[in-house]
Amino acid sequence: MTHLALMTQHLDQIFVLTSHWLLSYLPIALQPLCSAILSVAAIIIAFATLFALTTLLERKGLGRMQNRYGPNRVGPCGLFQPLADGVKSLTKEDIVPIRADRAVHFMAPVLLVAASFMGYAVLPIGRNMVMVDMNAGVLFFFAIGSLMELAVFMAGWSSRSKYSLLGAMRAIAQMISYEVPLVLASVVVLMQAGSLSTVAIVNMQATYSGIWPHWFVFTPWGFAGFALFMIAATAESNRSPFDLPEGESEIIAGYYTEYSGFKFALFFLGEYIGMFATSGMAITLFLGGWSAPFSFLTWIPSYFWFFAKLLTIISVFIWIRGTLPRLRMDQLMNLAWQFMLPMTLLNLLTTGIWHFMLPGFLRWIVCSTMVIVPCILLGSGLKYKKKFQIRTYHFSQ
Amino acid sequence: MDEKLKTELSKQGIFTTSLQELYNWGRTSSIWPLNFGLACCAIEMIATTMARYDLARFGAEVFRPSPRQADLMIVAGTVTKKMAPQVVRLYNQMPEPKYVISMGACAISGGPFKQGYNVLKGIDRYIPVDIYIPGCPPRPEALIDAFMELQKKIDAQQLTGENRPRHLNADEPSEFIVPQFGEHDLEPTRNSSIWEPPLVQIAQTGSDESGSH
Amino acid sequence: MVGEGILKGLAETARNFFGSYVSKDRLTTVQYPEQREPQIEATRDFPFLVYDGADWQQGMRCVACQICEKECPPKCIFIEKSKDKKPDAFGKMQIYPATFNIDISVCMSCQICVEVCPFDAIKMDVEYHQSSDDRFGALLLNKQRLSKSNEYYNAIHPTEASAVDAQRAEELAKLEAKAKAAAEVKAAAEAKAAADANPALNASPQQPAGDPQ
Amino acid sequence: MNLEAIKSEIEANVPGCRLELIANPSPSGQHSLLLDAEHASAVALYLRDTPNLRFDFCSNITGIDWPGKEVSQKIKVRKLVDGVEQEVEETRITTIPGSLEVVYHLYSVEKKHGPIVLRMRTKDRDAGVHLPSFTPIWRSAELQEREIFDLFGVLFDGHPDLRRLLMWDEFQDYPMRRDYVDPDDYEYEPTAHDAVLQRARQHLSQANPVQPSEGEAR
Amino acid sequence: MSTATLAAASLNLEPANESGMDQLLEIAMGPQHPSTHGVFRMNVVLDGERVVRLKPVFGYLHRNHEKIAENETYLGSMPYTDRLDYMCPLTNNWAYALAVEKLAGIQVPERAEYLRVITGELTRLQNHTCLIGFLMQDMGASGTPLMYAFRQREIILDLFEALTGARMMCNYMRFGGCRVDLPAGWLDQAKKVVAGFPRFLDEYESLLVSNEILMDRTQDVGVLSKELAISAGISGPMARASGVDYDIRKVDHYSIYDRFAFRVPLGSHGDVYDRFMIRLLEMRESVNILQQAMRDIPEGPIVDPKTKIRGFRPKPGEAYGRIEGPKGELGFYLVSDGSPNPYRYRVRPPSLINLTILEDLCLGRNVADIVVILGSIDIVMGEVDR
Repeated sequence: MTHLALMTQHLDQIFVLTSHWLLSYLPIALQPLCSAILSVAAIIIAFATLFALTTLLERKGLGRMQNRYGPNRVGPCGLFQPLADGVKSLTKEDIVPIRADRAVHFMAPVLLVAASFMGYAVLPIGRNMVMVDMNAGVLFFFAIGSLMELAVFMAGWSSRSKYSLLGAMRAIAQMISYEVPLVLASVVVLMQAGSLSTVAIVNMQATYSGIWPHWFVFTPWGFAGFALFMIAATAESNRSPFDLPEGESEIIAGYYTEYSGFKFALFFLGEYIGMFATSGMAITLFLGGWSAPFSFLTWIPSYFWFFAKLLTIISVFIWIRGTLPRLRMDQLMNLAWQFMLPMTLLNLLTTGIWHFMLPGFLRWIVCSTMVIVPCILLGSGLKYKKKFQIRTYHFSQ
Repeated sequence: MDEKLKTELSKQGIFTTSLQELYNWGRTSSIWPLNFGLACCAIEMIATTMARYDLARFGAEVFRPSPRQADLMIVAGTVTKKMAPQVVRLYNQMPEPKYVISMGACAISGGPFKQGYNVLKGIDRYIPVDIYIPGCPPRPEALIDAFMELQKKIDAQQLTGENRPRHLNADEPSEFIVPQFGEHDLEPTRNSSIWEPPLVQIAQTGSDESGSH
Repeated sequence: MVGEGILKGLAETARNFFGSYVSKDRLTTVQYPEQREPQIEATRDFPFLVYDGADWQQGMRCVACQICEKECPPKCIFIEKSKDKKPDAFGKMQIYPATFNIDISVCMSCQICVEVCPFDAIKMDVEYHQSSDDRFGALLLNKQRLSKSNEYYNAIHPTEASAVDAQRAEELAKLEAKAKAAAEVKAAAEAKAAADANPALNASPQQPAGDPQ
Repeated sequence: MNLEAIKSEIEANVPGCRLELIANPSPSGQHSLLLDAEHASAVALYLRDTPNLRFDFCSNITGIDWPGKEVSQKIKVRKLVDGVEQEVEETRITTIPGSLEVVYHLYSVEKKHGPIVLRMRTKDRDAGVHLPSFTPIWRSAELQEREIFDLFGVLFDGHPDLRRLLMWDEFQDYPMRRDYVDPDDYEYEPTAHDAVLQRARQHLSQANPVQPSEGEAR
Repeated sequence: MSTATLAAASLNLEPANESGMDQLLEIAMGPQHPSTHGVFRMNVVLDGERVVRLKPVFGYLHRNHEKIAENETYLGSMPYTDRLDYMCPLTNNWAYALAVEKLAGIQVPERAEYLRVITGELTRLQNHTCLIGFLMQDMGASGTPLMYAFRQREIILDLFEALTGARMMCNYMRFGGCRVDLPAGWLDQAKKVVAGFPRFLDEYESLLVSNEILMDRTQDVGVLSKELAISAGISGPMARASGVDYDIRKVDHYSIYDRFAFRVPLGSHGDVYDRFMIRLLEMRESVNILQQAMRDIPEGPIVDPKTKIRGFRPKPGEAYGRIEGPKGELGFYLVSDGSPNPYRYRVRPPSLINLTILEDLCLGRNVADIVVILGSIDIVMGEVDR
């Protein structure tokens, strides 16, 4: 048994051990630097591959939802499709509009990708697998995340195209508006965990009562927080139904209308990487990070659980994208300020009450009511205010 | 590396590829069309991307609305004279390498509407066309067929030498004249550097038997 | 409740997603080059010329009456009459088309040529693999490329073709009976005129080379 | 709906208007009323607003070009020929002036009847191509009148935005007129015949004034 | 890269006013735009994202149908009518045939009338499903509703192909009847398709109708009043969504529509949601009509034997014939001078006339609303520009 336990532990820590083993050959002075480079390389490779797989998964998944196959000709089952897209994008001509601000036009995609990758520095991908265990990790994450807005606006502004500018304006408005509920929704976790360190947050959730884990999502405030966080994250990563900045049917391709070739691919990459990062943060904050969903499943390596959860969230994103139409700008704003913000604030209160009430059934009832009732009231209030309804129709004689 | 050695190696489990092959493979496997429909053929073009025919299998369902991100322009439908400048302009805005499929009778020659005063008698008067699909409208299968034809064509391209494709030849233009609206017609009525019809062979004599009945 | 409709929609797409793995109705893709939809009999694409028998030049039904040329709405048919005559399927001496061109880059597959043809000579094909990169060479179909055998016609449009064949056979039988009667009358007349010892001309119609049935 | 009755009703109620009933010989039996341009708007308003008519739906507006033509008539005239009165056939050529005609098809959504067909004619086809616009009366006339202006060159007085609808603004001609000459853009016609052949040949003679040598057959 | 100059020219980069005093932004949507349903252009002046002026520009698909038809025989124009409103060729055929029949006084045999009703209503089903799909596409629904619509459309197109030989350009109707009779087994197949259609509609509705985002996007957007609708000549489902009780099938009693029991749904708000719902409801009524027609179809000739195919010359005169097309009142106005080709041939395009009020509907709304309103009007450029 101990042998088995050791093996699973080794399997769990295989990347950490490999890294240590590799580093042990280096002089001590170089070790921190090389360790950083190694981790950066590992993260870039892992998530770039995930990006490639996700685009394929998205195209195939959407295809299945739409009663067709999706890409299946390039390589076995279309597996090399993203690779071909990459090769093609790399070899495409790169056009910079003549009146564009060349420097900014070039900087924008680079900044977007760089910013979206930087968030991974504080994401614990597995047990002991975090690049920097910052004690203000969550704060760092959101600070870096807001760099993406800058990149998007740079792209839209520098292109000197009206559609780009419209897209950039939409993006700025949307991303800043949703930053607020995004952060507020995560504050509940910080309140409960009492730490800004992502590692500490995950460690706190990676314990079990019986077979059940202590994930924050399994509390009323945690569930509400998770739902609110995910809605805000969808908007933050410009995914359908909040994909207004690149709303294809309205403003062509939004802020990257004028981008071609590899720069366009970088935008694509940046968007997806950003989406993974926010989803990863959601996992860290609410879904117990790398911890297994049941205590008897802990023998499966921790990074597996992280990626499994990530893929599940991505699938939901794809599912939603395949189903829902897009919101309008003012509706998006209304949702942010009239629904999301009050709900997140209320959730803060709920968390506080949860914290100070004794554990037990009563606490559950009180907190659930505090979350569900305002949600319904607010929702139907909004519905009532807008007067939208399912109508009945009459017929002429 | 010659073909023989290559097949020999692949039998041994070693796959080799040249830069040219990789380049061509990337281009053929990822052709993103411009989201651009003109008329009736556009509906069949949409039908081709839909569930029954599913152009996505070839990795080509990514219809980009912006010409900057597109590789292939499917001229699907009648190009009117009022539209022709815009079509040429869109083509000019696309980054190289770019391809054009002229879908349907109207785009090839004006088709049934060729007698009209506002109808351009073939888009190849202004931009170079890679594949022509006759039909009015061509069936979705015909479009897939043409698409595969285009893939074959790309695959056969050499990166160097006399026969290298247009976009690798610095002497060849990648932009073409955008016609201007004139008082009676477009100006110029064609781009003579790319469109040179075979000499019109109209029977000068004895034409009455064909000309009057 | 807010979100109810959204959830309903999500359930619908999920049903289709999972349905695509089990039900044929929810995965309607026909993977074109390998799989084909069943050929629908009435399908039409471009016109072709029917010939009887084995030799396309001998058996061509077209008699260059130029009705289709005149009625073709986009004027994509071009016919030149021959100077000499050849016997048709019924044995009548007829002129034939010296040139018969159809420009399928213009043709709109409207089938009006088929409807107006009194000789059942022009029919609609089902072949749509016509895409090509040669605008001037490949899309102008000449007489030889247009000619397809009656067997081919029977294979693609069985119901219609057998009706046409039956009608033609009937006509032929009528003609034969008529010719026979005429021959009998003639023979009688000949016998009567035998005394005149004039060399009678053989006026009985020549039998066609490739006759249906 | 009897058109005669409507005509007399309008004449009674719109003072000064001159209406003419144009019979339609075809089996459709859709006869029409020819309005004079001065009173057309008043008549239209009457048709729209009178409670028993209520033609509130202007469905279709068409322009028709009637170029001026010379009609030769053979008339038998009694005349003195060489001192003897004889019946002589004489060809008399009368010139019918051309005009542009606009035809309106009106229906009533409220009463569910119709159509009533109105027509108006311009004085000629050059300078006097003015007609009153019905856009203030029926909004549906807006785009259709623009189209007729574009393709026929009828100027509608009182139209809020009379620009070309289909052709580009720089375009000079009125292509739906019968005497419009198509631009010469037939360089390649593999299957030319009839009118197309004429045009192709014309183009060829313009493009290469030198007759091409006897080329091989197509 | 000098392509960029061209890009700049096409996108019209200059702000509306260089002085910067007013903040209006002028953008040209189209002629190449993902959601203009073809080559339609709107010159939009925006204040932020609010529309302050919108001028549609037409003519990018003006292919001179009317001029060509005036040089074509009467029959020769029939295949061109397919290409007018290329989403519903059979109703175009029908309207044209009806106009010529009025002009020449031709009677249509009963079976042919049934065939016309069946094919016409199938066309309506096909058009409305696709329209809703396109509308959702404009709303940004990643193609899923459109895919479902086209899945169903393909099934109907299979029927068209089996009957007429072509998927889209059917060229099926003839003056005084139809071209070919039903092939063996067609009716059973069609019955099956029609019987399965309500199930598809149920699915479609559960995907869309109660979706909050859709309701939010469409309700009270692009409201068209009843009075304006009548005055502007709006017809078809769009007018009925505004509460105009006018269905030519009921009003003109053309063909054999009197024999079928069907209802005409009417909207009360006149907004985009009503237009969308009216079409859904109309499809259910069409299914009703189809079921009745396929039950009752008699045997008999399919074309009036007196009508010639070649050398058809109606007597001088004129006629205006109209039908209730899927998009609205589709009319053909023909003037004959006794020659084999019409002297004047005019199409009354519902798509074009329904666009008259586009600016009125869009003023003060968002950019995102423009595409939704345009989508709900249901235009096909082939018909708008002809």
